[in-house]
Amino acid sequence: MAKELIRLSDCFVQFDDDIILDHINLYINDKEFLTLLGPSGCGKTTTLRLIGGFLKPTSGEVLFDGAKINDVPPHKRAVNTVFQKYALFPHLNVFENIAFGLRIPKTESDGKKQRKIKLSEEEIQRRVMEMLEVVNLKGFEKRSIASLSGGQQQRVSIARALVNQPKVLLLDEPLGALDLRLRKDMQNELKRIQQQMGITFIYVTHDQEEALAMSDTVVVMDGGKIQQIGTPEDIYNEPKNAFVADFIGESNIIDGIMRADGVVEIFNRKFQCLDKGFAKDEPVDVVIRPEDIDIVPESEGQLRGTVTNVTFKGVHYDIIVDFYGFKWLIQTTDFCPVGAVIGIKIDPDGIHVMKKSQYSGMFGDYSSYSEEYEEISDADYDPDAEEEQEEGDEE
Amino acid sequence: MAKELIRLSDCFVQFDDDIILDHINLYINDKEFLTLLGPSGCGKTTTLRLIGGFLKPTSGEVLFDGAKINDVPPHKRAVNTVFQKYALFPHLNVFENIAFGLRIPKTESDGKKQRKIKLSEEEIQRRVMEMLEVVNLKGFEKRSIASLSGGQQQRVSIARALVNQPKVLLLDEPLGALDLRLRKDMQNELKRIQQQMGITFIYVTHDQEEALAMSDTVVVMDGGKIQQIGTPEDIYNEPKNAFVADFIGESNIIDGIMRADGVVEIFNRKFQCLDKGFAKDEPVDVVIRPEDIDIVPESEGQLRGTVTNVTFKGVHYDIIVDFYGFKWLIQTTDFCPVGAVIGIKIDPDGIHVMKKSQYSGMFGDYSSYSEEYEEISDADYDPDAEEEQEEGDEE
Amino acid sequence: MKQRSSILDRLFMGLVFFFLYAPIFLLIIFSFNDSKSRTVWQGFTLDWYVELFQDSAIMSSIYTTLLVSVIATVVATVAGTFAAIGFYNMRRRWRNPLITINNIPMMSAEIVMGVSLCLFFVAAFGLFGTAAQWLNNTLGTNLPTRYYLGFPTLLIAHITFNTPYVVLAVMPKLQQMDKHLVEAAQDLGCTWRQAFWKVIIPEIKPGIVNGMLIAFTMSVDDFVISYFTAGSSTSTLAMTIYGMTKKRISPKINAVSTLLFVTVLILLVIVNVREAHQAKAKNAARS
Amino acid sequence: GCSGGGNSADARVVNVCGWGENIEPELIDQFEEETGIKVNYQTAESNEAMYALIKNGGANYDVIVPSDYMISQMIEEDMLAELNFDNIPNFSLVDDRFKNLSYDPENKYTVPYTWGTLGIIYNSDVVKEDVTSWDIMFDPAYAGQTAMINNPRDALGIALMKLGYSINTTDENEIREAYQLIADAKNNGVYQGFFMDEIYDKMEGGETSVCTYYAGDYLVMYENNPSLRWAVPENGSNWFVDAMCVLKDAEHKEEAEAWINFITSTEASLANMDFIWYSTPNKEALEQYPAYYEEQNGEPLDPALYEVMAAPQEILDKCESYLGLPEETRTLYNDLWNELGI
Amino acid sequence: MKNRLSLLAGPYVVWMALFVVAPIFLVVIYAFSSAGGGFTLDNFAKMSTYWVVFVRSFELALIATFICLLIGYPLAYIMAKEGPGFQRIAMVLIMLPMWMNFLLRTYAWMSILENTGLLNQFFQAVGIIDLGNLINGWLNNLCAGLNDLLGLSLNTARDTNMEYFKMINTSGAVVLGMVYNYLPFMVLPIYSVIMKLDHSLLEAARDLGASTGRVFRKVIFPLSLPGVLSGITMVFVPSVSTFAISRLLGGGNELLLGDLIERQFLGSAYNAQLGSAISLVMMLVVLICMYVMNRFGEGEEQAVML
Ligand SMILES: Nc1ncnc2c1ncn2[C@@H]1O[C@H](COP(=O)(O)OP(=O)(O)OP(=O)(O)O)[C@@H](O)[C@H]1O
Ligand SMILES: Nc1ncnc2c1ncn2[C@@H]1O[C@H](COP(=O)(O)OP(=O)(O)OP(=O)(O)O)[C@@H](O)[C@H]1O
Ligand SMILES: NCCCCNCCCN
Ligand SMILES: [Mg+2]
Ligand SMILES: [Mg+2]
Repeated sequence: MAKELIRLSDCFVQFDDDIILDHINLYINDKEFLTLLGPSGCGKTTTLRLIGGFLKPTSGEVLFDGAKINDVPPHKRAVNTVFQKYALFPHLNVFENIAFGLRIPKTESDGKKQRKIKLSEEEIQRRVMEMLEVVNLKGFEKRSIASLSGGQQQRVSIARALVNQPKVLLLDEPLGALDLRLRKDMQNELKRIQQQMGITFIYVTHDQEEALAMSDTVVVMDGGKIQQIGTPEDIYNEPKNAFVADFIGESNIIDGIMRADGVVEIFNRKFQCLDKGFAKDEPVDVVIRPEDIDIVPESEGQLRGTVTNVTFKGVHYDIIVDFYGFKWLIQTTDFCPVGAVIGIKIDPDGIHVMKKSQYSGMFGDYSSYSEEYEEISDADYDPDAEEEQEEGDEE
Repeated sequence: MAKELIRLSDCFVQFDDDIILDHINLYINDKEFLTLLGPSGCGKTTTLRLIGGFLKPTSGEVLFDGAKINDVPPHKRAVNTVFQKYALFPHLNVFENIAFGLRIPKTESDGKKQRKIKLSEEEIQRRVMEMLEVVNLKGFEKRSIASLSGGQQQRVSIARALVNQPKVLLLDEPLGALDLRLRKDMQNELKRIQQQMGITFIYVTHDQEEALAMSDTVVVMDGGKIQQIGTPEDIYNEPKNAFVADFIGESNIIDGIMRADGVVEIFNRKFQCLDKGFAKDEPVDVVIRPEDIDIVPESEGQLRGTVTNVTFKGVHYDIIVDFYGFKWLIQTTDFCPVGAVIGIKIDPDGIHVMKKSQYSGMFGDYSSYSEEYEEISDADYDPDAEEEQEEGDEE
Repeated sequence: MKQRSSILDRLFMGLVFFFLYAPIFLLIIFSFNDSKSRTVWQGFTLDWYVELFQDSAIMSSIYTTLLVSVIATVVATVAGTFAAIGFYNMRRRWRNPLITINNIPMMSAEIVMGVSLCLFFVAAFGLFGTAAQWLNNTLGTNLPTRYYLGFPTLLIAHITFNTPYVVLAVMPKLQQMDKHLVEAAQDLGCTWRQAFWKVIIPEIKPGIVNGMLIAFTMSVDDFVISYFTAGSSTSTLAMTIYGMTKKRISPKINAVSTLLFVTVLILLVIVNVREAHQAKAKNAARS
Repeated sequence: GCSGGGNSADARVVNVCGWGENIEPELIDQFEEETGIKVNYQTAESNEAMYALIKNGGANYDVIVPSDYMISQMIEEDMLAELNFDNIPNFSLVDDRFKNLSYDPENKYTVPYTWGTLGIIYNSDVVKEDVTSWDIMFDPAYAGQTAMINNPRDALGIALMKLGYSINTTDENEIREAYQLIADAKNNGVYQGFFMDEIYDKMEGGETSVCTYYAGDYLVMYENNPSLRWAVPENGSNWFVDAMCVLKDAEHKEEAEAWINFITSTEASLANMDFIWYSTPNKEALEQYPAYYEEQNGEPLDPALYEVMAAPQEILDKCESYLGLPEETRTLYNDLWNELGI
Repeated sequence: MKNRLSLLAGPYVVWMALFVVAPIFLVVIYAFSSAGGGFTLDNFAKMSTYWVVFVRSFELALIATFICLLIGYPLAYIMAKEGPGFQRIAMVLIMLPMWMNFLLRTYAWMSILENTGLLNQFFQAVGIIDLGNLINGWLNNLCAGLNDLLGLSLNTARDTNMEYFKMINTSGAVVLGMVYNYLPFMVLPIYSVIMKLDHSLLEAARDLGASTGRVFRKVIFPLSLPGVLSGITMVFVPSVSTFAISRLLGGGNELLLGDLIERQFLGSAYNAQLGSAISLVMMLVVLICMYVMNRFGEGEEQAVML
């Protein structure tokens, strides 16, 4: 796993006047499952196209096994792609779609001679049938593409890429068109195939659950820039900035002040945390995951609030609690009625303190544009007023 | 809420020789948020089309406010639709799309006279701008449809329907094309709009989380038949059959035998449960939710198994545990390494016993076609062999 | 198709366009030739243009050509658009044979079409004549008993061979159209008639415009079918030219072509400039 | 109903079908002015084409101007109307030579329009020899330079004359022999093509050097290319008359007769003759023409040209006119003509 | 609703019945009638005589169609690669020549191709004719030498005194006329199909290792087949049946089917029955050709134009 296979070095892409990729640096190890995650239009597909060879960076280098491949055309790269909208050949049947790459004679330079290698018809037959089995489409080989469902087309598209035994498979939102259930099935399937065949996967998605569930490494992108690179656990548990925190999971992002190492002040209350190394009294973003908040009886809580909304989500309830005009999302398996006054407790490892960034203040609610969001950003938080009110309550 | 608004009475729909809807009976109350939930092709859209008036039932009646409306054309029904793929008019800009319905003169028969009512341009302007605000698209009115992102198109589509102040809004997988984050935002938004405007929503989705989160009533369909109608909690906690149980959440569905009221036998072990009224020794389906299973030290467990797979899912881990050759899915926030031998405990209220149905044996795994699924259905469970093994273990 | 074309590609394209346009430029140049010769340049003159406007035969055939082309194009566009929508909404069982029949005028040679229409008109006129005779005799009416090929038959023929092209241009646009748009319109309160005008027509407009353009071109260009259906007292420009090609073509005809060509060119430039403007405006609005 | 273009009852019209370059256009205007009758003037390519057009029902001509042999065929097929000569007083001006000819022995149907001879036209720049016989039309020496006339009667007629047979023969063998003569020449590449009126341009431009065409037309070409020469072969040629007739079901018979009368007048005949160079059957006009020419053009008419136009009797005596052929011979002509193209 | 909209086709269906089906039916009746009006098969019996004309027409039309494809496909392909500015006018640019009546355009070719025409004038001026004479002379000498040496009988009588190249009144000129006049009908449908190709398919093919040539052969070309097929139809059909082109550029030396038919109806050998029979046979042969071709290309109802 440790061997570096692909490197994007300071890659910069510009169309007309728009900067699409802004000095991307990224390396991908052999046999790694790496996911590019980010909102629509952030440059994920563009990054893939750089690696696939469909696009040359305006500046910067694309390296493969240490060699610069900026100018190597797509058909000479040991990389195959599963396209965002499948891009299956409508004039070929399932078998011929998968066999497409195999039927192309490969030039192999052994020693000084260049030889054209053509696979025998039996070999092609064998490998296609094998792939059909891998993607669970045995018996579909004669079917026309138009007669397949979305999920089946998806699998043909994957088989068509895999059958060439590429070193790297690029997958551009391969599951985007599938329904939830099929998507989950295919996630397991892809993961299994990747491990079984030992191929490097570079996977694009805007679905954070998918990214977390499948990847060895997640690259979070926004606005053409890499926001964070790390393991799923890293990314989820230690988001680098408010954008990552918010994009990766539903988060409560609150303004805080670092009073000392391990002590952050929110709403004038001091909370224990594990973060260190901030300047004293530095204003910070505090990220608290909805599931890290425990609901306790009013009297035992570190903070006290009112339940304003409860939504049943199957596994858990989404509860929105109002603290002094700020709405927090709490996820719990216990039911609380609307209007109940509750206390909350947050363990030190549930509090993530991060430096203020360009994203500060942009997120922090489960809804990025709902009226409630408006409400929150409008509410002018006045600590003194809060304090008065709290004191009043304590009386 | 209690007033009945729409009723489908014994509706039967057949295309050529295919039965698409099989004697559907369903009533929808005023101001209700009702969701049709089911896998692709189960007849959800067809049901909506019956209500919208785009389709007449082969037999059966569609009633609105108690009056039969089988033959009322779509443009005369107080119902508007948000189409599965938006169906926005590409030749009109955002404003004109939303204004489309308002610009159509309505004939109003007051007394004996028929009058054509045309809204004034100011009125149209006012109402469209109002709607644009509701769906958060102020400033987009001059934009062409093609230049909008999926989520924005979605919102235009909703605004276009809502601006006509319909009594009932039909929404056909309105969020299907959106990314997860936007989908969640829009869910809240839609719910808010529904409550704010007091409109009956009939909502189609194949996303069970969405159905549970948003609805007053969920209708689970499969194969043109209604499988269960109920509140989200009912459906989730008391699924009527294995299909519903599996479709509504990831479930472990296991064969069991009812030994007595409140006692079910699984893998030759007796478990406490809350279900009653089955015949003694009746074979039943036992549904256990992955999140209802607690992992305990090996020695304390009711059953003992080996961890074969762990996936990080953000909020929780998906852990697959092998019990005597059967794989169960367990969702927990605690990490267990692969290979660990663990015990499990299930509370009586986590065990759902249900009658065997046509679906028995069809589900019961997180994957409906993966190899692991194959494995499970292939594994020929032999209770005696198990017993021997267990006894051996106990020695 | 975003790959840029190479110089070789451009060269090839240039050559083919030269091939297409060279004869036309030749015609234009020789419309200013101070002699009847088609091959020897003998100085510049505008005489042919002057003579052109004095030649009543040519002027009237231009008039006939434009008249028949415009009417046939309008009728064919309307009929073809309606027909395409009708076909599109038909069951496959009906649609397929009808589309096959629609293709007959294109699949069968012009001359066969001209001939068959000619035979048909003459036969029909025979029937009309007999019927009129009978009516005149029994009812004392004074209906004409002889009918001849002429402008009406020419028009019918043009409509007949134009409409299939419109159908063919409109059909794909219908197939590309989101089927739910009509339902959406109805859902928003449109009767199907309103939905038709407010949604279907604007949606397939590019196809209609294309079909119209082709129809008009075909009408202006047609000679063979007109030749068989116009009769002896009506003459399109093509027929007049054919009459002349059998003797010598007067440079007056070159002058006609030049005027036509320049008109189209100007129209083209205007449309193009306008579209480019619109595209620019659109882009500006987007960013 | 579908009535023909523009012939509503009130407007007086006459539909005339003539030959290409075979009328002085001003005469049309003059007639329209004088009578208020609108003239629709169309042209046909050949007798056969005109016949087909009428047969097809695709034409609604009133006046047509077929040649002798075609007239007899049309009379035989009852396609022509008997004229009311009361409406055509100018018929009296027609030279008696051109009355009661074989195609219309009682002169009930026709008024002659022009007459002339068939002859060889050649370019003296290319053809240095003196042309005196039909042989040149089959001479490989001028391969690729020679054009054959594109209608069966004239083409086979040329071959028959070259072979020394009668142009009115009904002997199948003779006709086949004539056909073979043309076919062989064609296969040997003697002909660059088969042309009717296209030949004007080709001869004038030097594209073609040898062809057979009509006397009046030669003069038109000569006007544009003085290198051209005319020859009526010594062993004889065809002498033709084109005559105006009215179709049986003509809608405007009276207008038609007015037109015929007008055209036959001496003034019209003179003007027409000066324009188309075909000689007129109007005795007075024919005699007056040289003077008229001098008056119009300010120079005397070359008597040689006048002879081409109005061939003197000794030449006409050597010539034969086409007679109507029996049905089966006509069929043979058509079949052979089709075959020639193959 | 669906059925109601289908009624819109009603008027046109009636129109087609009257002016497409009925006339064709009449042709069929004529084809089986004698001049007198009775039923006969004679007209078809004569067909064997005209076999040569059929073969010649189909041959020339095939050649013309093939050349159109050879020129039209690359042209359409290159045009499709051009920028959007060009694409806006591409269609009109191709159609514009058709606004000059096709007789005129053909006539212009006459001026170009004649023995004394512009091309020969040009050749003369540049000395190409002399060069041709020179080469012919060499060839004659060479052949004569070879004949002497090896006892062959090669042609030694090449014209060394040419004053012009013979271009007009040949089959070549007729084919040129067909190509010139019908090329737009080949380009338009191919162009519109290529324009609609999904670009991601081309990327997919390259991604799977296909070189530019292979992408074209395996993806672009097969996918543009519907356009090619309608292009072939739209060039082949009028080529087979043209009569004006063969007359103007071919000199009427070798009849084509169109000439033959025209002769029977409006030409020098009036015989409407025979003309109908020839038309009918021609139409059937063409339809069979097109049907076979469409089967072969699986084009089905894919007739495309724009
Ligand atoms: N050819 C192009 N010309 C101009 N802009 C482009 C081009 N291709 C992409 N872009 C722009 O680049 C940005 C990044 O596009 P990209 O396709 O990489 O996004 P993405 O992350 O894949 O989004 P999605 O999730 O919607 O697929 C977008 O704003 C897009 O509009
Ligand atoms: N016009 C039709 N003719 C024949 N079958 C049809 C027609 N419309 C729908 N069906 C069939 O009816 C069944 C139900 O279709 P419906 O569109 O209601 O499914 P759905 O539940 O909305 O599925 P999805 O989630 O994919 O939208 C499908 O099997 C479909 O193929
Ligand atoms: N310019 C054409 C004149 C036609 C004269 N008709 C001659 C007919 C001879 N058969
Ligand atoms: Mg993308
Ligand atoms: Mg649906």
